[in-house]
Amino acid sequence: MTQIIEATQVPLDGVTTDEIMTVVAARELRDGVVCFVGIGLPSTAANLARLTHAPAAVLIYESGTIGAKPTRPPLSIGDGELAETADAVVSVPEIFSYWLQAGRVDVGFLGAAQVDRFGNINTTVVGDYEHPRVRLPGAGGAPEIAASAKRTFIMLRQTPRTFVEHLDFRTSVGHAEGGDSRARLGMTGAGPQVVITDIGVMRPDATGELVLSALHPGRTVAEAIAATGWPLRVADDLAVTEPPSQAELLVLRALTSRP
Amino acid sequence: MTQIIEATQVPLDGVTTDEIMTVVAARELRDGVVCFVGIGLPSTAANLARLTHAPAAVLIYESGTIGAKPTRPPLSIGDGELAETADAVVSVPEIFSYWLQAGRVDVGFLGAAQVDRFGNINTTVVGDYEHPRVRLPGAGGAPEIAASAKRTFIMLRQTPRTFVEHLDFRTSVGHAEGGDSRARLGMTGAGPQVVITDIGVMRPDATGELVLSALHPGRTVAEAIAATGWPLRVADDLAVTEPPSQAELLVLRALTSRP
Amino acid sequence: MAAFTGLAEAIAGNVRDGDVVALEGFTHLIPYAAGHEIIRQGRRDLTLVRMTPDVLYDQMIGAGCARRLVFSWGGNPGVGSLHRFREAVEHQWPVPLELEEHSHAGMAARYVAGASGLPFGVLRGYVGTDLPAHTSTIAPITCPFTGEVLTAVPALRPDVGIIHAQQADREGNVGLWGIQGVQKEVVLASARSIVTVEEIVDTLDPRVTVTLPSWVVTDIVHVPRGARPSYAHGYYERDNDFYQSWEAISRDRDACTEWLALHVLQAADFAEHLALVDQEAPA
Amino acid sequence: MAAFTGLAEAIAGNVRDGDVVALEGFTHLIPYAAGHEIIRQGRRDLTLVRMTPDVLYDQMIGAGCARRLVFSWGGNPGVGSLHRFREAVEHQWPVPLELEEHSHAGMAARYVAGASGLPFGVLRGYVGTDLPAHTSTIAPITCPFTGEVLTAVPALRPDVGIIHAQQADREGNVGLWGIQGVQKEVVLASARSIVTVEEIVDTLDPRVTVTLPSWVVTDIVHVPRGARPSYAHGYYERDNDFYQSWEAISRDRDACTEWLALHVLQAADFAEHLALVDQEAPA
Repeated sequence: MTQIIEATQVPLDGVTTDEIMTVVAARELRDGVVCFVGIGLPSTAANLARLTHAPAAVLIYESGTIGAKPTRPPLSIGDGELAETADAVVSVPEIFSYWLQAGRVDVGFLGAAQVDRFGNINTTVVGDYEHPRVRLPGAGGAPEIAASAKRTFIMLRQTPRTFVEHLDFRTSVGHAEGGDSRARLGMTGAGPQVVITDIGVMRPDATGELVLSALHPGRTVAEAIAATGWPLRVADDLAVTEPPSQAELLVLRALTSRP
Repeated sequence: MTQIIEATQVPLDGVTTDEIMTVVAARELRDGVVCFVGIGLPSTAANLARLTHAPAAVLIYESGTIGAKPTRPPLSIGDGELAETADAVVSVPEIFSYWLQAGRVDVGFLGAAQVDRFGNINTTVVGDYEHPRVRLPGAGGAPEIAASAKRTFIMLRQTPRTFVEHLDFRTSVGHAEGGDSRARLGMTGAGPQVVITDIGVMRPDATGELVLSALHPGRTVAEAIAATGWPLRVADDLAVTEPPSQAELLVLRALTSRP
Repeated sequence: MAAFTGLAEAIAGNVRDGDVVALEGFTHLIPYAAGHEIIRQGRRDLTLVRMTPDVLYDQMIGAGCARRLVFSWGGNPGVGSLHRFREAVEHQWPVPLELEEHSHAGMAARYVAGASGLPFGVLRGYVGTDLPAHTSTIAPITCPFTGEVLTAVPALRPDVGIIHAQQADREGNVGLWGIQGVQKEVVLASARSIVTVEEIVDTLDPRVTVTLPSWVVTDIVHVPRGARPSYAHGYYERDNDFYQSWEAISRDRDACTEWLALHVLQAADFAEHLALVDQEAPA
Repeated sequence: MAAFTGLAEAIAGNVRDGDVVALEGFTHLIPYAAGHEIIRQGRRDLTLVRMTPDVLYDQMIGAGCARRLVFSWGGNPGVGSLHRFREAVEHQWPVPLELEEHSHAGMAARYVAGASGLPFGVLRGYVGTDLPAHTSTIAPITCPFTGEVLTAVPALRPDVGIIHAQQADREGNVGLWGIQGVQKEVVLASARSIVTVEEIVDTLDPRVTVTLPSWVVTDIVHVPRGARPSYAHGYYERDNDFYQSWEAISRDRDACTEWLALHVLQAADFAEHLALVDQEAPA
């Protein structure tokens, strides 16, 4: 289903932060992209892209469904509709070996509890590993998505507790310690290309450090800096995110409101 | 299909050497055995067993068919009927990893161009490897069947050119150099338990050396010794093979005569 | 050949205190009935293995069955935390829970190695992360041809592998379809196995994509809806409402204990459990 | 996305002199039409890769396409020797043929490693045999957990992987069923791929057990009976008579050359080849 998206301005009143993050993420996906999708906002964003400007996007879920075309965002990674609408259903070992590890995934989406300035990610613990303050779900597919997808996108809300100077645990590697440190780890993928937050968008500079490159409408540089645990650098050509168009919001809301 | 086999004596006139080898091999298979079957006489023997005393025998072909129940001996390892009658069809990598290598096969059948006194096998070349007199088909599945099947059975015609003092090439390991040399190679299976020829049957002694343990009706120890390239030892309790029963021959001939 | 038996007998016969037990299911075909029976039989000191411990393992951990967890992602998918898992790790309640933590790709490679009779599997993984510092079952391995350094993980070989599947035929061949997860691998990697099935049929459905021959399965048990609140493709859908309701039930230690007492321990079997949850479900 | 094209274009566009080319098929779905087109286009110095080189590779070797063979079993299944293969090895005719010789388990592990983006695969194999002394692509590898020594083999990564399959849909998704062999692995391990299919359909058959999404295939070509004398499960059976007749055709160097000239080189395409062999077949 291809739709022409008109860049109609809609008032941002009533647009949720989830919605703007999802729309911005969807726009980053080109048509035909092969996307390894996590559950939640990434799955919604990838499906929004598929239903608007990227009808040929291929969605791969770690449950083994290749080319899934769900009509509503699945609650879990393994919902039955994913298998029913997929071009192929393979085993979980195969999805990680023949598909992700082999470098067939263009974009891997990652969420995070903490991210550092080089886009390294923690989804394991807050506090000490042996005596954690908060035990998080753990690695899941993230370390190998981070290593083997050609590019990764990160989505999370921006606060000083999530954008930290030092991770409590490095679950997945972004640009490592910057420079050529990621390449020296032997990773086949290029690492994080964009971090999408509720405040704006960050992209790595040549050293791999995340730099604020766009603000969502109504947000300020001061907010972004205050919500970042390291001295955040701001791009010279800082942009303002194009607000969600009416078409984007219509499709997104139709997608998320399905029973 | 279970059949009661009566040990009816039939005249050996008209019984071919292929038939006696096949019948003797079939008798070695117990009901319920999981058998990794090569094409030719082993496949015929396994199917004869399945159609007589071993209805629950599970036949695995290296083409990936598990529990195949062909109505006629397939010409090739990958005939369509194998897939049609199988309990499961899996990929070739899976048949070798999840099934053979994991130790799930009770009996592996091996053919050979040359066999030595310890049941080591050559199916690669006659003569020098770089300048062979006869280039044979090569290893196929044999080295890993020989290593990982719990037991192996070998079937081949006995001549001084096939039962040799020294193999021109060791393609698959039997009892290696005898004694505990096979175990020291780390092999999980127990190696050759029986060698069935057109003259008789050999079984390994405690050191792994093949000893003539039975003669087919009408064959002599002198013939067996003359057809063996090493000084063949003969069991004290040398037996004579029970001739094929009428029931065995009937089923075998029905099996091999199917169009 | 697989034996057809009852669930209580299958669990009693295969699962012992201290065993390494893997109840697998990647969202789909999770063997809830078997897990509840393990709780009901009061098994203790289990090492629970699973890629995606979710609500079933939260229940088993909350019930005190587990001493150790081997896993790659522990959460209530799309809902949030596993509170019983967190309380066991953060506050050692009801008993301390040791963790052996991997990634999905690593766990999958471990099951494949186990099913393949290999001592280890190889992957591009873990490099540059903090996981190897905390998990002893991760080691570097060098390609003998290219010199490249990759990662090795040891085979998983549970004492017991437990899955749910849609069907078994009368010979005990098991068939499943839809999302396959590591259902085949866990059965083939384990010393013993239990498969609960929705239905016993004369002939497996043509939709079956994974067949486990009878002779690789230890026990088969007919347990209709045995995966609920997970789902069985072609039979019933995932009970997403229950997964969401678990958030509230499991937040409070006592509320969860009470829920387990009423819905699992005091239910004679899984059918009685289902009757109870059906009765409580929103209309 | 896969491109739909003609066979001559697909071969000309993907297969160059000196390439590493794997035409796979484990008895089933052997891409004869594609192999004949390679002969017809006069490709030279190819490294041919295949687990089970049979009559098709005998034809290609006899036609002088190959400089090197990477394989595990070379024979005419159930019939006997491959005489062109033997003559190339024993008498360097029409050109010398280098061999890189493995076992089936090793070749399968090599394809799996190639499809998985790993530099090597691991197996229990080759130990105690003479293969490692003659094949440089076999090396010991030690389990970092148990100290056990196993065998490593390098990944296969052909320049071109070629298979036949039953169907492609109009988007170019390829579906096959029956004996799967390493059909999926060879396509995923290769830099480029060609799939010839029996039929182009609106919707893949429900019997399909292996699907290759359009975006992992380079070129798709509609070639009915493109696997003959091999077979396509559900379409036509193996022509066992032809396999048996190849024994006589191939024994003699000149007879074989003449057969190739008449049946392959002088046939405009595979349809013309089929018309010729149909006409010659015993009634």
